[in-house]
Amino acid sequence: MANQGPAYYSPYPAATYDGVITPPEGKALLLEEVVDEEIAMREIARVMLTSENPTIFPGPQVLYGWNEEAKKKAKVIKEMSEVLGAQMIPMYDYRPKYPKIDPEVEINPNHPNLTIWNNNIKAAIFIGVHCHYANVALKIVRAETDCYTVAICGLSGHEDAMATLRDQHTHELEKFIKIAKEVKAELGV
Amino acid sequence: MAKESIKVRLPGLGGQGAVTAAHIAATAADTEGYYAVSNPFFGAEKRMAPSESYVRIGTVPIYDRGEVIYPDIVMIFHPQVITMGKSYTMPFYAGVKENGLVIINSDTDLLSETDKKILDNLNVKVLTKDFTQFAIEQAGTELATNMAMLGALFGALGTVSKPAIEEGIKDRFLKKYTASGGTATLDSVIEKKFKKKQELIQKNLDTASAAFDLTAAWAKEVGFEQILEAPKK
Amino acid sequence: MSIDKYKINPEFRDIMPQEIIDLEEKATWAQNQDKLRGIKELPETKEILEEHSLCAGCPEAMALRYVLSSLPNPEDTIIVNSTGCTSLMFPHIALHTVHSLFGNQNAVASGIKRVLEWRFPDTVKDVVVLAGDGATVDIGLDYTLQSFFRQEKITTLCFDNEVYANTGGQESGATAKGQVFKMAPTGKKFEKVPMWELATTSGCHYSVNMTASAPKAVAKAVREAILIAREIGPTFINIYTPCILEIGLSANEGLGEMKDQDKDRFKSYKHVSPEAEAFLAKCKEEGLL
Amino acid sequence: MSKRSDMTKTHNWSGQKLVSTDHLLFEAPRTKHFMTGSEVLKEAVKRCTVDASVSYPITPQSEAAHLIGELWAEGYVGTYFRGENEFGVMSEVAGCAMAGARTITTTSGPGTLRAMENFAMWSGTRAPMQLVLMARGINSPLTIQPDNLEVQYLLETGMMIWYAENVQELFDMSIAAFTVSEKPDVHVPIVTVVDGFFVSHTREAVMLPEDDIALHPYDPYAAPLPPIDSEMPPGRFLRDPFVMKSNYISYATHASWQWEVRSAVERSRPYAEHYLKGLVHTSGSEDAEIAFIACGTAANQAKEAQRELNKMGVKTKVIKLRTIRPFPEKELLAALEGVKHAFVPEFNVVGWLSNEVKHTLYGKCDTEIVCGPRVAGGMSMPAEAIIQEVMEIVNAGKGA
Repeated sequence: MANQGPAYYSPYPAATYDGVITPPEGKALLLEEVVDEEIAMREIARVMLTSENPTIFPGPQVLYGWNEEAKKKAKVIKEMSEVLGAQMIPMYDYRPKYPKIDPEVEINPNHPNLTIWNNNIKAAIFIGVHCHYANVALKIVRAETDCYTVAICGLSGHEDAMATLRDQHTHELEKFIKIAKEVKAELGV
Repeated sequence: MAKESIKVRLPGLGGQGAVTAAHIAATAADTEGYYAVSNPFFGAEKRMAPSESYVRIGTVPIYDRGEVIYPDIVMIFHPQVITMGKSYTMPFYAGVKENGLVIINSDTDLLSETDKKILDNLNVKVLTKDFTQFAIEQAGTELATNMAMLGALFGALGTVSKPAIEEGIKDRFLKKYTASGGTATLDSVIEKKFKKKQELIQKNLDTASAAFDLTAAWAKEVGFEQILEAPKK
Repeated sequence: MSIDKYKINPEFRDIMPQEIIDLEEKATWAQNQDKLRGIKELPETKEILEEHSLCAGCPEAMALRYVLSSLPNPEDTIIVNSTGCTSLMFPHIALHTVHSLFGNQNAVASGIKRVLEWRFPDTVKDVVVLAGDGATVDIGLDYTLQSFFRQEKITTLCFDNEVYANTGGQESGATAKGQVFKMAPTGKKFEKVPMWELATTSGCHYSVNMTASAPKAVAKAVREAILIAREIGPTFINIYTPCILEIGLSANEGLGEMKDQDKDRFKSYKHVSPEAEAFLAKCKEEGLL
Repeated sequence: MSKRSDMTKTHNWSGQKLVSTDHLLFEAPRTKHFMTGSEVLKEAVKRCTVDASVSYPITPQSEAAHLIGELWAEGYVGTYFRGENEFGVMSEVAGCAMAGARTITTTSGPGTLRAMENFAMWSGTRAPMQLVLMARGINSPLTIQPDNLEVQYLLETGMMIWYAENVQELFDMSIAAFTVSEKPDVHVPIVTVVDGFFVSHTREAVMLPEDDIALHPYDPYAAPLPPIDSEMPPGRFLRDPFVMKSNYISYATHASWQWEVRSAVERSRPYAEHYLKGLVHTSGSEDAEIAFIACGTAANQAKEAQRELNKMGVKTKVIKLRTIRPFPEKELLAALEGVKHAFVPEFNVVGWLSNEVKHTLYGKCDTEIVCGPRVAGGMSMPAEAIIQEVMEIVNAGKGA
């Protein structure tokens, strides 16, 4: 049996089962609570800065330079990883990979728990992953690991993450980095 | 006593234009300032197959939909509705309300003694007339039968005026109109018959208008009272 | 897809697995090179089919490699698949592909092609269907033929292994008469359905029956079929890819079986409509073939 | 290299001014028209910047499907054709939607069942198209008359299901339906149901905004998964992968994926609340002890009965359900506050709405649920029949 996650092992891995859905525009979600974006950003920074093996999982929307925003975001995410002291493991595509992934260097939405277990990741940010695959992955992670998951989403957010920010573009990511630096200074880490 | 709403059942045969008549009737009533709804029921899209339409007109919003089970007025478009049971309800006057009206397009009296007794007890007035012949006389084609029936309905009703009927007919024939496959084909047949659309509309208007006068006079004669409240404009 | 869209952002290059970097740098994308893509590059280049989960020695896997290596423009090619053995390979193809239901592949492909033509009026987007014989000849026959009738500009490839293999070896419409399979325990009672002939009479401008024994022949047919589908109308290729498992052959015997059938049930059949013929001649002049 | 112009993004191909859904639904001035449900659907599609539609004849939806074809001929719809049967059509529109098109199709009764396998696939592949279902019941024996039995079969396909009562609601709802089903966190197909003939062929007054405005186009790149157009990474992308036979991968992915589709439907609630102005609409006396829970024409008939019952001194309320998936449990419970008897009038033989209501409310409220009146096979439900059933309860309560 895997480590139990914050939601504990559950045959019902979906937050909507408990009536939690994506936050309204302008807001963020911390567990089941709708909060101001800044409050969520501070908490996300705190968890990332204080957990074991913090990791960023960039997805295809930012890994590849398919448009101008992706190119800009790549730079900001790189900086974010440095500020948070987080390693980066890519989710470069979504296929069920045969025969298996190398959990040291990649994460796959069909069995994201393998990467999290293998690297003992206790806090992770999903960014640039298409929402459907992020949600498939987040449910599995929620049910089967004790990793604190964060979704930084360019669209409507993800209630299956422990913390979610929505409508995050370059400007918002820069704001998060600024807050993360403040939190880092406060924590003295 | 005039009611706040009435329901009209129009059983006919595919190809006769009963559906068209119902839609024009509702449009005319709407133009007059009533709440109005029309809808058809049909089976296979075949000529001479049973095809029923319904019109509901009122001074209050109309929620009721579908088949009219309890009609105030029944308009029989074809003798076969009665003689061969080509309708969704048997007998053709099933559910008719007290003080109602039945108009039958036929050149012969089709009612049995029992029928007459039942309708008489309900104080339902019956007009049997060959509106197909009437249409041929007025418009030169039996395809205008539905216009004669339409005019007959409003003549007896008395509260929807000729200009409103005219509006309904124009709306039907001047705008691009959605109709079932068979109806669309018949439309083009009618159009060819009249050569010009304007001529078609005028003949239809004339037929409806003449039938209107005819039943208005008949209603007075037989003492058919105003059944529907005047519209609240 | 413009090849630029595959380019890995420099910030992430160091964390990407080598195979993904190879896909960007060493795959034979049409936009990367002047010469036509083809079989000959298979040994040296990064393939757009990485690994597969079929039986060792499966001729289907070979045939799919030939097909992928001969796509005129893989960056802008969509492949629609159906349920069956082939669908086990599809997650590993480095293109946009679809698995929807069993048998509806030509219907889904029709919708995709119509929309891509509408959305991208000045970009060629090739839509290719690749399905097995069960999907093409049995459960999906209606949708396959109807897409031919409608003259959908798609290429349909049938990997004909003459059996339902993924479900454990049942008789299909493409099974040869007399063959004993599950659900035909006393042998099949009717003839193999001549899908290539049906394709011809249903309006395909190019219809071929062949085996995958000669890689270059497969590549040529696929390329011709896709080019014709772009400009003229539907095209069809039936390719024998025997199920070595169900007919009791070992991993190294698939090629021999195909060669044997080159003279028998899969002896060469080729129909090219006059318009397609003229178009192919033009393509040759322009160096597209 | 070719220019990569994308029609759905760069062209306003019909020359209409592009507006928000809020503007189209709530702000643009409206004028009165008199038309059928089929005609009004054309008017809605005309104002929705639709990219693709595939049609197939079946009564009573054929007229609506013809009219969408006319819009294509007039240049308002990107691509349109007649498919070979409903299974084919539903696969063809799936292809359209996957390729990034705003897509609509229509069907009725038996066509729904023929196409059935596709619907679960649509939601599984997160395709946000709209199916307008003009309900007519299912064989055997063959019927074309209004009956909504087929809705029962759609309940667990993972699609949203909305139910419009009349011509006006069909117009407004089908516009809102595109918008909600395309929200990135929802992005599942939606079924807009109306009763055949009762709405499709019924001509009545309807208020419409001008037709020189239309919704902004669908953005396939603001979606929860890449469109199948080879324009968005990852380059290697299969929609939708076979996860079976992939050892440890299979069960967790499949389970999570299925939950995700249901979650997507749940996420539509606040959007539906906004664009439909509530998942239920209640009319009549707030303190009534008798209620009707209904959707579509059954709600109409209940309102007709309500008016007559009111004249007889019997107070009632009509709780009209506008969404069936997601099911408006919270709203229904609130509306049933103080209600002793709730009737569920229906146009089908199985009473699927009664079943939904009963199992949702089980143990959660004290209202007695009366599963009827119910008609089937195309029969109408006159107000008189409803009144009779209500009066039996009312009179029994009085001990008469």
